[in-house]
Amino acid sequence: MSADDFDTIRLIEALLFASADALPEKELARYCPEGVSVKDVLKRLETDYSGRGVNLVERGNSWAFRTAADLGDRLRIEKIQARKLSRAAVETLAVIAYHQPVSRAEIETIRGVATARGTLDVLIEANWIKPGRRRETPGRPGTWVTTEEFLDHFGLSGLADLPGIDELKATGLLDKRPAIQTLTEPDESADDDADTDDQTGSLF
Amino acid sequence: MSADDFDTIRLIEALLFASADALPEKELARYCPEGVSVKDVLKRLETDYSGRGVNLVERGNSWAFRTAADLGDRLRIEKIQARKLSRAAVETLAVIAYHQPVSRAEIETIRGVATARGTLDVLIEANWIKPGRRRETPGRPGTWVTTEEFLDHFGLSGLADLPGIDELKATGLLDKRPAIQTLTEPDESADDDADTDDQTGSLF
Amino acid sequence: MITESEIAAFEDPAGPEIDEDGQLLLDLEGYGGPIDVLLTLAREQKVDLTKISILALAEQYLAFIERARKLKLELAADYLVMASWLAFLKSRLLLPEPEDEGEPSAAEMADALAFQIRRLESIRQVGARLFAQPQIDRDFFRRGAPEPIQIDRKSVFSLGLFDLLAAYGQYLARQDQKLYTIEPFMLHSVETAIERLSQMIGRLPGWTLLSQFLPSYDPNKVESGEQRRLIGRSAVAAMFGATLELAKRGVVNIRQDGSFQPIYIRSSPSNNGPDRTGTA
Repeated sequence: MSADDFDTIRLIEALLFASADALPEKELARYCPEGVSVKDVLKRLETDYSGRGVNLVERGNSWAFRTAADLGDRLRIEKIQARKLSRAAVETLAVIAYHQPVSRAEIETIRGVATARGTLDVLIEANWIKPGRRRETPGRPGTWVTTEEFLDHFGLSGLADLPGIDELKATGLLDKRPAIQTLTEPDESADDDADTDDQTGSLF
Repeated sequence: MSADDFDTIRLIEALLFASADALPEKELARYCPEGVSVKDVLKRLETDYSGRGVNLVERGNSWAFRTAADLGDRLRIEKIQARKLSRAAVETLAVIAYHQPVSRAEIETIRGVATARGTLDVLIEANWIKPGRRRETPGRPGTWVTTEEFLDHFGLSGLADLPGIDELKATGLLDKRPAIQTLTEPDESADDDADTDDQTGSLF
Repeated sequence: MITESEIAAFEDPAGPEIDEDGQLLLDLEGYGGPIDVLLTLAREQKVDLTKISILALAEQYLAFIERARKLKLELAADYLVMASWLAFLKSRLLLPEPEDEGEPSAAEMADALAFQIRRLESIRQVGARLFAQPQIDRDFFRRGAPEPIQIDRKSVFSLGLFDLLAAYGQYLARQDQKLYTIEPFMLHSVETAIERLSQMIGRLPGWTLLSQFLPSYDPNKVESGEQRRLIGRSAVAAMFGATLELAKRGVVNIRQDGSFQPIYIRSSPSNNGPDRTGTA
């Protein structure tokens, strides 16, 4: 480790420490001189802080310092009382998080019920979901995806870190097509974007 | 250093990190179990962080983490004033986003109100809009379009990702009208536009 | 794995409940649609969700709907659609399968429904697990005293996507309201009828049918049949009003030979009032 490298490490450490929000990796890369990889710097910081009271954590493609989760109960800091979400909102958020990108019609197929007005509103306002890419299928339906704030809120380093997602994948439950299609046709979309039929409204 | 000691160090490290203000030594002492001296804990933390991008500093018997002073210039400290946009500016931006490319005269027709001086300036300053092509119509009016930074700021991968009118309705964002509207009353929501009623030509 | 208490903590206290007789409480408000009802019923079968008996489930669901009907509870269309679909599925499951390869068999349809139920269950579970995760500002914390450092952010304007969309939504809503203006309607007034009648009456000798005085219809002005009818009626009403007014002033006499008979008017021979007025 050269003095130059350590200088960059200090700078990035300070930047991350100063900010309350996670900082995108590509933003941080701009502070790295020629020949210094931002990934190496972040790995090094991650190691330095592992096991300490404050950790460097990944949030999607962004990074932030956060207090270690195991200390939560003992920190007598003003805690923000989370707003209680309706069952429908929790369920809709789970569908978006685990099945993303997902259209509103698909959310309704999976939940078996029309999305009540205001359910998505609450999630947008909490900054947990945002519009994703439109599907290149007839009607070009819009999709919903989760945000980086969502990952940060639940302490997830990425979507692969969602609790239970591997089990869902393994049991084929991440298929977002109407149920009857899942029996007869292979799921070509895998867990990525799909060309599902958006004219649902039928039960399956 | 016992495991107990290190546990206290972690706890105090997390507290100092998460606290909005510098913490008095005697308050920190309350987190130290019997036999662990707060002074030792703070000394240890001070040493751990010395030379790093973040330092533990004492300010009159209170302690806080601060980014290293020598990095100050490179962190380019500036007071960031989070400016709020006027209602007119937000609406103008929305109109440009949804109707682009759109000329100033068209914006005024769409919003039904003259664009105040400075409204577009603010949006240009924010780097959210830029001049588009001129129209090949008499007067060759200039048009406005949104920028890459606009997409970046709102986390959109393209303009096509903006939710359509039906989707806005579905999320409830369009449902801001009062339940009952008296027919004869003037439109109160249009408090800032005056000359929009010219399409109701009388028959007699 | 997820614990029962986590599920219980996640579930709204107002959610579906089972009473002592093992029957689903008919609190429809508590359910998130028919699949939710089926899921609750399936949980009651107390078996692995991969081994649900769809036939038993269909019967329980139909019984549930029947009870709701007896109690005259209002059922949303979704519930009734599911009921008729399940009744259909039940009859097909009980009958020998017809040899038609064109559409899904009853067994396949049952499997699809079981999949749908399991998928919703899986979402319920991961939803609970998600909210059992440590959460920011509660279990772990960000820097409490962020230092004001400019990280080459291009904009310092605080505006979220939500605000932008809401602004456009408000603008659209305002546009909607503007469409609700009511256009003035072309109707005849008594004043214009008096004027018209006064001008015409002197030029006509003897008794003349009231309807002769009605203004002629201008085909250039009016579009719909409904409008035409309204204008016609307003013309008759205005002309009748004008006649009464002019009779009162002693300008005209009115004659009607019986109820619902044609009304005649003439210029009054004298200004001493009408010599004969009919019933109006």
